[in-house]
Amino acid sequence: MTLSHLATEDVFVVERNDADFRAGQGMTKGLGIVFRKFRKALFGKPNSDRADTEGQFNVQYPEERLVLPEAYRNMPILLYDDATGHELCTSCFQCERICPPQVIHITQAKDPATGKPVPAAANFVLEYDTCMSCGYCAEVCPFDAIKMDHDFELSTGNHPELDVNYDRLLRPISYYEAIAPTMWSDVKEQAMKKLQNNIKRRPGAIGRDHGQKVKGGAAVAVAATPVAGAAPAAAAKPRGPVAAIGKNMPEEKVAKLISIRAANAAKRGGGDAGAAPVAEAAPIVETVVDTPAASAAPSGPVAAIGQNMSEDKRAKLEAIRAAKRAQRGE
Amino acid sequence: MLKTEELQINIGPQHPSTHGVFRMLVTVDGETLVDLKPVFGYLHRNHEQLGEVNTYLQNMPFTDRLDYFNSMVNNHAYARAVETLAGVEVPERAQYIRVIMDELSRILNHATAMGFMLGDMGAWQTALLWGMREREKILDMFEYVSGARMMCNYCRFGGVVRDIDDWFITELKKLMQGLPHYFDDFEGLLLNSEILLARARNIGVLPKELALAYSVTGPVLRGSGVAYDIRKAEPYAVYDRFKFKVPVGTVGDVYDRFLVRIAEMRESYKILEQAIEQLPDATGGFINPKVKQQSLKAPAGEAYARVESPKGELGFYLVSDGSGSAYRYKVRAPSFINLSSLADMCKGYSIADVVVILGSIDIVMGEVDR
Amino acid sequence: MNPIAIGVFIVIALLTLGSGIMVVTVRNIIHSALWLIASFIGVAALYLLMEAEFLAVVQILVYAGAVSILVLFAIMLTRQVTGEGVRVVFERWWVALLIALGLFGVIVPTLWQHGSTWEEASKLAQVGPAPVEGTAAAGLQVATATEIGRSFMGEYLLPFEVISILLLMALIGAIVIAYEERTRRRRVLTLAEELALKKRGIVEPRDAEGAVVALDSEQA
Amino acid sequence: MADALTQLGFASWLSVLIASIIKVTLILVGGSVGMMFLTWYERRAISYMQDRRGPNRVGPQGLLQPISEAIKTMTKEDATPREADRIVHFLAPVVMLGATVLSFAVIPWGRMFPVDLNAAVLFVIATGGLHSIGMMMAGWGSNNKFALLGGMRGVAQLISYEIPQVMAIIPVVLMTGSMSLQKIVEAQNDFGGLGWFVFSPVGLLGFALFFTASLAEGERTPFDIPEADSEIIAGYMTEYSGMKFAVFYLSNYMSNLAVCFITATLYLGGGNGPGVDALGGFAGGLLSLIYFLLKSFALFFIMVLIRATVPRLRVDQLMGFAWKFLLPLVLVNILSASFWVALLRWDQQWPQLTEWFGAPSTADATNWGRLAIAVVLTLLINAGAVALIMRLTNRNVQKHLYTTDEELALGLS
Repeated sequence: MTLSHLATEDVFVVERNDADFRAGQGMTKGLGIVFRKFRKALFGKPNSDRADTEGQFNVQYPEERLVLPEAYRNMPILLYDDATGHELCTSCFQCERICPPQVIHITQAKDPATGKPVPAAANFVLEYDTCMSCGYCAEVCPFDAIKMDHDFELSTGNHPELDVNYDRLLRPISYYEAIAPTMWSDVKEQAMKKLQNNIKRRPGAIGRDHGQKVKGGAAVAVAATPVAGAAPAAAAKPRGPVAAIGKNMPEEKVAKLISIRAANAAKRGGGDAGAAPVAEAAPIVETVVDTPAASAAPSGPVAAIGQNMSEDKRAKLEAIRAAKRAQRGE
Repeated sequence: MLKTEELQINIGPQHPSTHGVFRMLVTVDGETLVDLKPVFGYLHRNHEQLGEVNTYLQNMPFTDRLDYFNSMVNNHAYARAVETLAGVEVPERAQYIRVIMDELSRILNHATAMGFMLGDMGAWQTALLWGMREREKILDMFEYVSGARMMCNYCRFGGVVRDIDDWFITELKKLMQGLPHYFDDFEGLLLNSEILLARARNIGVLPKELALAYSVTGPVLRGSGVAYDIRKAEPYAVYDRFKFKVPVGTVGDVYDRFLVRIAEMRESYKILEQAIEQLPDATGGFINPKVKQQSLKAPAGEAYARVESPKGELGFYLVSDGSGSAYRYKVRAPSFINLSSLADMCKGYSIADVVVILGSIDIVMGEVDR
Repeated sequence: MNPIAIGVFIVIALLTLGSGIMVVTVRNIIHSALWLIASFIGVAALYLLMEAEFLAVVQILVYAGAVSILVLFAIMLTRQVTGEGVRVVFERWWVALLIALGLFGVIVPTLWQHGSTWEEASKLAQVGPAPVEGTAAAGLQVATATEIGRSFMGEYLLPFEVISILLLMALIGAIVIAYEERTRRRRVLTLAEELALKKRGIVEPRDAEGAVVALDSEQA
Repeated sequence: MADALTQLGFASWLSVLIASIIKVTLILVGGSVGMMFLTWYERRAISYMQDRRGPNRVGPQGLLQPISEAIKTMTKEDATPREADRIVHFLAPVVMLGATVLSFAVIPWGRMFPVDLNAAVLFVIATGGLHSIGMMMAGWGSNNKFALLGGMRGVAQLISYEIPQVMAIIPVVLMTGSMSLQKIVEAQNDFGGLGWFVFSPVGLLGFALFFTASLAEGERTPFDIPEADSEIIAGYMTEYSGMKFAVFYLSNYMSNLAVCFITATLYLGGGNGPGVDALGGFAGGLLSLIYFLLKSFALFFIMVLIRATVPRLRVDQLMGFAWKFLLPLVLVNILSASFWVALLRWDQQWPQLTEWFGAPSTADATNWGRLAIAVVLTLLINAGAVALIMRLTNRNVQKHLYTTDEELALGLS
């Protein structure tokens, strides 16, 4: 039976020409072609022209290097303005939320005088070993603070060093402009405009950028120098599915975070005994747990909510969700 | 006189020619193979569970890791599934770009797949390295346009990440000048070589009825004589605007699959030529602006979208419950289903043929184990 | 005879004798086969020492090359070769000793009587008509390839042909045995063949665990 | 060499001893350096065929690469399986290497003959035969099921290809009338150093068959059983690592070198070439050495070219090829060689022949009539045989290789 949706003229049978008599011509033809390639490669110039199929094609890596295209993405880096020394990152947590392997950990800076949060990052830890360079953080960042680097020679012997913290992530804008000129020129003026009004909202000597670095002076040493002295005082890195906790976070914040995580694990342990089928998934969503402390996202289909969101914002989100469900008439 | 009893041999997970981590428990009587039990799962990465935890957009880079030779095709299939689920329409230019990327990916996949099979046969990788050279050229262009060579993460819901500019088009035209020479060299090298004929003809025969029974798809099915190609049977993404043919085998042995793949490369070349001519200009936009990628919410319901990947019918089945991530996410991987026919295809042949037959099915373990 | 030749001769003779003894005394059969090969090569070295090059080369080619492989194949394919359970010393070893001494007693006197010196010994080894004086073969020429070839085609043609026919029969016998064995083995039909047979309505007789029972022509 | 030393005052037997020791060291050094050069040469040649660059980092243009590899394999851990038969496991590579080095005793380097046995050609084949013993020992000694199977298959392959190889040499011996390599090289020296056997139809077919059979002896593609995937692991070399594996590798490449040298000597007139006699003396010897090396490395290039292009034969096809394709052709070649000798050499044995065509050619006056007749006749015989056998083997290759007669009757394949 011929099962074929296709009109006959669309199909052609590959000819096997079993019958014809081959007295070694097939092999000699093959040998001839390989010899021609050999001659062209031996005497021909090494070539990388895309239209050509002869001559040597490989590049002697350490000496000669291929030019990386602008859009090339390896590991993310953060940008700071050469002139004012201010970082573009305002710790808005967008990148932390979108990151598929959840490798970004940001802590918001606080105004030392008033204690209120300020649009700047106190610490920004990125686990280079788990990051898969998908480029989502760069796409999603509203302030063009995080961009994808072109440096792929990152192999290192000591593993903790791959939890890259704020100082080693920062690069001057001139560095990024050099490696991706057109991409930066597209977003340049709106990034600079946002930076200006962010600086206005950063009162006085706030955040880590003032004073730490001479303005526009020595850029952060690019070489991955291990962070001197700040041994990971906090609890050993819980390696399981829970994202690692940054080394430089103040102790009590780490303790609070661990307690929340423990609660989640207990909650989740009980919660997903029976994976509810679609029909009655809705009721689980209904009984959203009220207290923010145990606000672990129920293991059901609701997206994971960032741990660091302020309480009122979380309540507002629940309200919107409830309204949506009511409107949908479950 | 000479009593031969059956021998259990493990063509083990780390054997040089098992295309990734895959084990075959082979029972052999003398030289002929009596029974073969495939064992896989070594590369299982919990892909479908991840699909349920991640939001739709977060899941896109993970689809690159399914069939890591054709990440463009995987992205395209996943994007189509979410687009049908969420009812997003894709601008013309983006569909053309996606078709160009799929056909380029088909050429590089067949070039390397045939190279690996010939390497298993003992041809010392000459064909493979010529195939790799063409693949490198194509990967450079993927890198230019998507940012990475193999893990492209190029499609978004309603279009693509970045538009292709005229540097890409000129390079594509240059590549198109070189490809016919490569096809001729490849065919001249081995197509009629007596030893290849001796090793490939009438080996691993999969008759038409059995191919349908096993629901194999792609070059394996077409090699057995069934003319079924999704680009023709259910045209998606502007494929109905191109004139191209579907190659079909007669006997369904290793040699037929080899011929079908080479013919398919030439057909993809024709599609690329037509796609470059008909490419709409940039005003059409390369992505549908109205779609909020991060927080895309799909209405409750289910959708199944399928694409003719170089290995067969690659399908994504999504069930949504209205939230930001899928409730059930299932991948119909062509390699997994084609592999199920391996055991019966190899019965009666010798051990040396098993490796060649496996090469002719062209599997990638990332897709099989998910 | 210069001192080197005598010295070398002694060494090689000892080696050959030693490996000969090892062949019969070592427990593992494979080891004894390997010692056998060593003794063959020792004999070849002796031939070379006597400048009978063709004979030495044929010895290596025929004995060390082919017969030893035959012996090794035979040992490996037929019985469990672990060596234990092999009786090393046969009870009636003294009978063998007697026969050996008798042989020795016959060979040594004849050699001693006829050819005490090296020249006469080499004459004994002369094959075919005595070399014509003055030709290259006049000197101390032990049979070279050309004389052996000429005598094969000339004086000893009949035995030469008879032996070749004998070998041919052995060859054909081996092939017949092998062919018989091959057809009797159970034939594993490939999938496509099974399907084709089914299509033609020829139901394959299958035994319990699904293996193809040999078609009638192979019923042993 | 020896007499030069006796003038120096050494005792005659001592000088012979020293001379032979020097000769042996020269051959061994030449052989192993040749082997190292071959590995580098093969990797560079294959890489150019595949549009890439071979080893070019270690030393100038990568020439020290084989040395670095030798050191690497030597430093690798040399493990012997616990249950293995220790002595046999250890001796296998020794026997393999010994057999290969033995054959170098006879091979000429250009015009310099180490030892001139009058049965030299047979000696080379005999040492080739010893390979199979080493292989059998390796297979048996490793106490590993696959190594034993691989060893047996390798030996079966060697034996079934030894017969066509030996028989391919018979025409050369017939044409020169002697088995000594020196006489064979001299016989190819007429026509100003270009009278090589390969230019005669008998020699051409003999060259092709001998070269193919020696591909199998040296385990080169398309007959490389050890690396074949049907061996699942590495055939008889499975349980070897470190130094012992390096010795196997060394003996493998040295036997390829020896095969190239022998083919060059037998068929391409090793060391003969235009201008060698004109120079004479030391310079002539040097030129002949250069010609000889050029010829053998051209032959090795063909081996590499085949290795880069042609896939591997399955074990049963390989055996079929030897018995059904090579053997009949070799027998036909011997027939045409006898015609060649009869037509060119006979005068008293067949008086009318000299009447019709005149006396057989002597050193200075070559009788072109006889030569032409001989060439035409042998060409007809050989070409006809080749075409016939190719048509026969081609027909049964198309048939499904596994069908027996009754399947054919059922019209299955």
